[in-house]
Amino acid sequence: MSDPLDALEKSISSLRRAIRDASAAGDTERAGELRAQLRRAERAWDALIDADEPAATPARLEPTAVPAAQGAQLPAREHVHRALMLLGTPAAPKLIVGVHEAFFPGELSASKLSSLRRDEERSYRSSPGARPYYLCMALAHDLLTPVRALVTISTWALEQRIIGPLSPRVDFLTGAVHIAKAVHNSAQSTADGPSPAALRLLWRFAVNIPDALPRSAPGHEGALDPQQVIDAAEAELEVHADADRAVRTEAARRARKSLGDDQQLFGAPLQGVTRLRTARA
Amino acid sequence: MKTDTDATPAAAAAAATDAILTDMADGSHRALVVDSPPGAGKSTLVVRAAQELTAGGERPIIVAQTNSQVDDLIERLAAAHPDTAIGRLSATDYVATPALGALTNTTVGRALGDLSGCRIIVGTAAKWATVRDGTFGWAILDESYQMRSDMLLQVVERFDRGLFVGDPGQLDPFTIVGTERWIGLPHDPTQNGVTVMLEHNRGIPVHRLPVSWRLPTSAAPTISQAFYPFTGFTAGTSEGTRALEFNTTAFGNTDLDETLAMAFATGWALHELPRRHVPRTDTETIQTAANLAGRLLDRGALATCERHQNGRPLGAGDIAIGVAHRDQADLVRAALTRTGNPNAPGVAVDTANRLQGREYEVVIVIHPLSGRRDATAFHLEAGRLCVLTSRHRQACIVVAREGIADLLDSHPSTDPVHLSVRAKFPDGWEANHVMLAKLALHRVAA
Amino acid sequence: MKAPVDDRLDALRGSAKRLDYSARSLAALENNPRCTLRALLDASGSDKAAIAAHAGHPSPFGQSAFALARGNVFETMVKDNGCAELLRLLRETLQLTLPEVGYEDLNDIGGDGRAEVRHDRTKQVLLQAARGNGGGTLFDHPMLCLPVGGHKAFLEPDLVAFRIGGRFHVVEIKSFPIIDGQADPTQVRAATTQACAYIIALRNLLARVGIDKQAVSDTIVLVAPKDFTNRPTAAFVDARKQVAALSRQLARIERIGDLVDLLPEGLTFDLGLDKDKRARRPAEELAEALDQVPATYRPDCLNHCEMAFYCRSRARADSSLDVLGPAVREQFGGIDTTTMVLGLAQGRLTPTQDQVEMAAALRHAARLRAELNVLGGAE
Amino acid sequence: MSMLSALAHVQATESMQAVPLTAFRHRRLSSRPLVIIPLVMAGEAGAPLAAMVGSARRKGTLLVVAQPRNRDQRFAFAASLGRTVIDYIDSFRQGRRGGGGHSRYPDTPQILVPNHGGIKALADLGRMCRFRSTSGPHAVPDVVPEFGMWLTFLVDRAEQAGTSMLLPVTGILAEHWATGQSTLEDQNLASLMAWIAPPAGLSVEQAMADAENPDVCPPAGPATSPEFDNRDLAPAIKRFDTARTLGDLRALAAAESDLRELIAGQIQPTWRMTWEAIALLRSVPEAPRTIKRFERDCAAFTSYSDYRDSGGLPQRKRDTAIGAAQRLGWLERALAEFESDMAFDDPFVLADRRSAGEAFAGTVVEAEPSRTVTTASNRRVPRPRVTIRTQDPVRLAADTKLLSPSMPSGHKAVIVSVLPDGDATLVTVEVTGGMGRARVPARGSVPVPDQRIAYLPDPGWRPAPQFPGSDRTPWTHSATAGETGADPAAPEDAAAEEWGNED
Repeated sequence: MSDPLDALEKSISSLRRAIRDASAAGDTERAGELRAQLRRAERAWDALIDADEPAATPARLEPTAVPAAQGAQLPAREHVHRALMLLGTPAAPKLIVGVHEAFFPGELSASKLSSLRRDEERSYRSSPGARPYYLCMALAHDLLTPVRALVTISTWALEQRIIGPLSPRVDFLTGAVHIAKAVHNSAQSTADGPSPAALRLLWRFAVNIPDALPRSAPGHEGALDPQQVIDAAEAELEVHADADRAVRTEAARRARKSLGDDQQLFGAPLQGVTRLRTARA
Repeated sequence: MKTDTDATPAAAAAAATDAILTDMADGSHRALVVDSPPGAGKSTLVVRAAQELTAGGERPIIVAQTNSQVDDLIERLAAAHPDTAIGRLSATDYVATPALGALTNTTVGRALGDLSGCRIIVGTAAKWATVRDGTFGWAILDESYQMRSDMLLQVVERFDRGLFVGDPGQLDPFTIVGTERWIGLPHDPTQNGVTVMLEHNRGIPVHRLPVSWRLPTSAAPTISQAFYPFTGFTAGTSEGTRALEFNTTAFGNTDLDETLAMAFATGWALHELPRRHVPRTDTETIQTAANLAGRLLDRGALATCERHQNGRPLGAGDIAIGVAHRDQADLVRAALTRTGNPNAPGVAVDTANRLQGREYEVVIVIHPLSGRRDATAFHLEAGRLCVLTSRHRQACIVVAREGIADLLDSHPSTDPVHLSVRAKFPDGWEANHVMLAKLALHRVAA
Repeated sequence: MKAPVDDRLDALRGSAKRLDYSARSLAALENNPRCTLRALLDASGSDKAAIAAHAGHPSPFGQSAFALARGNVFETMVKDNGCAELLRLLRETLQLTLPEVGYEDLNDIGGDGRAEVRHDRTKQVLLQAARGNGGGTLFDHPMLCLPVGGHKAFLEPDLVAFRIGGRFHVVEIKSFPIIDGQADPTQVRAATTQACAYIIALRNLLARVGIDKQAVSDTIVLVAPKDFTNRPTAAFVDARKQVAALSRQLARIERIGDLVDLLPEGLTFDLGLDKDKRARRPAEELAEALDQVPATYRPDCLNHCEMAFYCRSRARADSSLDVLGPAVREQFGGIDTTTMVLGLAQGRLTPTQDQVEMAAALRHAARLRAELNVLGGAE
Repeated sequence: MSMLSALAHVQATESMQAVPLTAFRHRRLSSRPLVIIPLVMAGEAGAPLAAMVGSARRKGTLLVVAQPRNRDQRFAFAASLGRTVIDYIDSFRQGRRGGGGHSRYPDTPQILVPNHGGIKALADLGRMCRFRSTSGPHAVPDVVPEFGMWLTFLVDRAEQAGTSMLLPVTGILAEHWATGQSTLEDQNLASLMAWIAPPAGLSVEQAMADAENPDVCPPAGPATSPEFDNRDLAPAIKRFDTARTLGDLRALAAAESDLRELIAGQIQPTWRMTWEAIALLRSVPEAPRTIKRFERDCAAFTSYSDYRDSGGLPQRKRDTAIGAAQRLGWLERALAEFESDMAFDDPFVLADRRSAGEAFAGTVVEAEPSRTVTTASNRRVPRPRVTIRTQDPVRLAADTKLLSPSMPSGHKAVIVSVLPDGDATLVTVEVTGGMGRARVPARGSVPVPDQRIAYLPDPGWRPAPQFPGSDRTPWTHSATAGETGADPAAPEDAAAEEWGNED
């Protein structure tokens, strides 16, 4: 019964049968209810048939007009770049969007980001170095293959773009420090202070860092102290930093030796685990 | 607890008692818990502890769960301390048993005021719950694992410190109300009082009586393994101390005789009826259990033990038949009258709930899972089987229809799983398997 | 001479692709373990849903897209930003120390998502951790493998956490809420049983290199939304009983041969799929084949088993008391059908010796009900 | 279950129609119940999707949450449902009777939901609403916490046996009728109705099949069918979200009305069927003692109503030690009394108990009407003895206290002996109460030979358990470390609320 058309056809026939029974019994209320269901099922069936035709008409419900931009009309890659520069660490699209919404004007959606990444690689390969920076990949410390879903900037040092076992946590804490600083700055520099979205973002970081929240205050964004978040994050960073740096440095050295320029940006090709085993041995 | 590994049972038990009394005298603990496996001398301990407290100038109260438990305790106390005035706090409709009525140092009172001269006051938890004032230094709570937490809450204001004594392997208290509202709370009112008290008080010493004086050597290891997997115990008597002999030779050589012979020789027997799904009131099963008792009385038996080294003839009062449901008990009683043995109606018949804390020479059990199609949580409950198979001093005979192994196989334990609640052990499923494996070695096909 | 068990199981399945056991289907073993039909269909890797549908009783086990989406979104959220939320929870529940943050992503290995590849890598990193030479603490979607009935079943826990100096803990991330410390017991049970499959598989993996099963805790960590928020919270679930129960059920699968031996020669549940994956075998013929295998229907099956609607219709056709459920069934001891119950109750059938007693009770009950209906107690 | 009820299910199977299990309806049906059909979104923690609510079949109001994941929309929904329910409840807070501390409202609200899942959905909604703050950053309308507290009160009360302020219709139906299907299937309103009153022109078989076909009978909730979710609901919600993001008001209105229509199609059949079930239940006579339990409902309603008026705090998340023990006591008592009431009122239920040996009925074969005894206080009182011959398998022991539905109220007796007599049983009882104050029993107060009489055990009066005061939890039930006893009135950690729309 995996075929939705089959399922619909079955629904339609059982509804027809039920309508016939209800009408025969003179139960108009019930028959009316069932007729509405039938109409809906038939519409769904029509839609499916249309969709199956090779020259499908464009779905009517797609937005017809692009919404008017409410902020700066920068290209998306600029938005991403700005957000990443603020964070200072490789980041997943969701976090990039979060940072963007917290600190910058303009629209940026996560779905746009994934197409962006493909474009960047294509653009680099067609004319390397034509742009001042490229959005590129983070690399796994052992295989030097691209890491799922993390975006970085080509101008960063390779060490910054390598992901070892401790790096996700280190990057999270580093990001927290940078966000806290940005919140602190906007508190100092702007009249309205940090945006609610910025406070919320910082709060989401702070709740997951030991001692980053004021001890007594109930969990509330307003009660946040950016300096406390910075201190707490740095205290934990202290614990991981050396070990993480060692792994990253070693991997970066290896990458520089064995990978071409493009591979250093977009990752080594996959060669299965055999290679991995030797790399880990 | 420090006990020498090679100490005699008596020495181990004495050491355990000493440790308990020392902790009690020390006074630094608000409560003490004594876990007592079947027949480990719980009542003896209660009597002893009451004596120690009285000697130390205390006026302890004793909280038991049923009227018969109260009567038993008073008889023992009165016998052990003929010079101590003992009070029995009772409901208005309580009628003293003849044995109790004959005691000279015992007063029966409806209110605390009636018992002002008594050094030890004993009553049921339900009666204590009606007492509104007065606080005593110490309470001894007997069978406290059978006391629900909400009952403890009603009596706890009557004492400063408590000695909680009970058997953790027996049936848990229950409620007819099916609600999950309190699951996971440390003060779940449907839990037993000991568990709740321990949840709220850290560092309470939990002692364990290490020796069962009731169970024979044939039974102690199995019961210990099945129902007390983490805290074992040993039999107090040694091999050969207990024995059963027939007064007559088998004149029929029926399967009943075969089963009795197995039980007499090994301490266990599984009398297995043909496989069939039956209602729990199945006449064949019930009559068989009654007939086994009748046959035993017909043939007459001599029981030898540490108390009667030259043997003592078994009477109807030495035998009990244990069942899971009350209607089964009624039917077994009726079946006993049909056995033809005039003494058979004197055999005690009761459900597991009511057999808790009682002791017999020979116990005949109708297996809770016998003839069933499915194994519900009720029928799988470890405590139920534990009570039924740990009442005997000499032998235990289990009557069941074939097929329990398959039943267990197809009904893995299906208890609901809750967050942050420790799984209850022993698991009824597992315990049933251990018992069944043991019984399989003593099987007599009927 | 009979064919080997595996060949016979393959013949039962016929031309369809073998469906391997998953954590879900393994967890389902604890429901109605005695059902022969279910055991055979599972062991042969048959597609129960397709078979039931073709036999005219499609199973209604669709899953709502909302539930799926919610599950995925929640798991992602818990693992976002270097498992920030998860680390907080594990630091609270497992007392993970500050340095224990090492993260191994086992969702794919350098972009390669094949089960075997991921399993190899999983084995490698988990064994390193167990032996104390790896820095890993959080293992994201490790790929475990458990041989079940001679076939590999790949199992993928949401996360395995390793506490240094301690033990492996299976972490299950579920999107049903924990409200005031309580969650729906049915859902908790299902999650627990699945986690048990992971525990067993993990122990199996370690056992092969001689590491004791104690290295894997039988307490699982359940991570779920707290109350009505999106914030995750964690709770322990004591899975000791379920681990024991599932181990026993797995041992049973090894005895499938006994069941296979009882089947008629040439029996198959083949759907006769054509190249468009449409079933061509006549439905009656399939139903006939199914009818030859005993099934143990219980109303509860409707919640679990794809075959349940088929089995219920079979039970109804047989006038079986199973249709009414165990509570009703229990009252009638060894009697199997409604026809027999009524026959005895009305005195139309003569009881066999086994049934005498039941017949008397039934007649008493029938007399009472008749008395009441005469009184006209209810219109 | 007794054999008698089991037999009823077999009879239903054989005759292919539901058969009565009781003579009466043991639940009060209000003349003006409020029906609520709650729907929730799959996979989401208590996310309401819609509700149909109203106190008459023709007056149903449909409330829809277009995007259930949106926090503001959820609480807007809770507020509008809350207003309807609170208005309904308020309409019963009048005409108070009696004086002083004992005055009470003469009637109570009654909310009916289709099934047990409906109660769970209301419980979740109540829990979600009652702690909400009406000020601060995540403020909700005043009615929301008020609604939450009332819902919680009703849900808590529904846990108590025999109460009628919140009931699932399937539950009332299954109490009265036995079907030829299992308890599990009986929880499906359409399946249950298929046995009791199949739609006109349909056989029970066809109605049963339809009941399980979500196309013909959409599920009665609270969850909607996965097919509906995937095929209809998900795209409709998506259209709504798109229109909202784009700020296209026309598209938004269209999407919203489409969603309403869609959900109406799912909820309407259940609404209709629920009212049909209610009409059917009205035709069953109400058991006499229902009124006694209803009066307790009135008292509980009045007292909670006063508590609300005095600005009482919301119910705690979990019971305290003393609260839990108290509640357990109430629940156990209510259940014992309800079971006894039903057996007393209803010959069917009595017969159930009789077949299990827990009650008996028979004919008086011997009477000693003038027997007297001297009490401890030296008074002569009548203690007539009567022997009853019964075919029932009596399993009551001597000294059991008895009540009789066949004697004038106040009649009390106690079993003296139970003796077998061939295939029957002779039960001798001593009449202990209900004979009046005179030396000679009042006329008709002692059973006479050849009279048919039934007896059942008296649940008896039990003193209400007395627990320590709620501020004095004893050491056995409270941690010495000092509990984190959160103030039940404290609004929930507001910042922990991150609802967020999905991308």
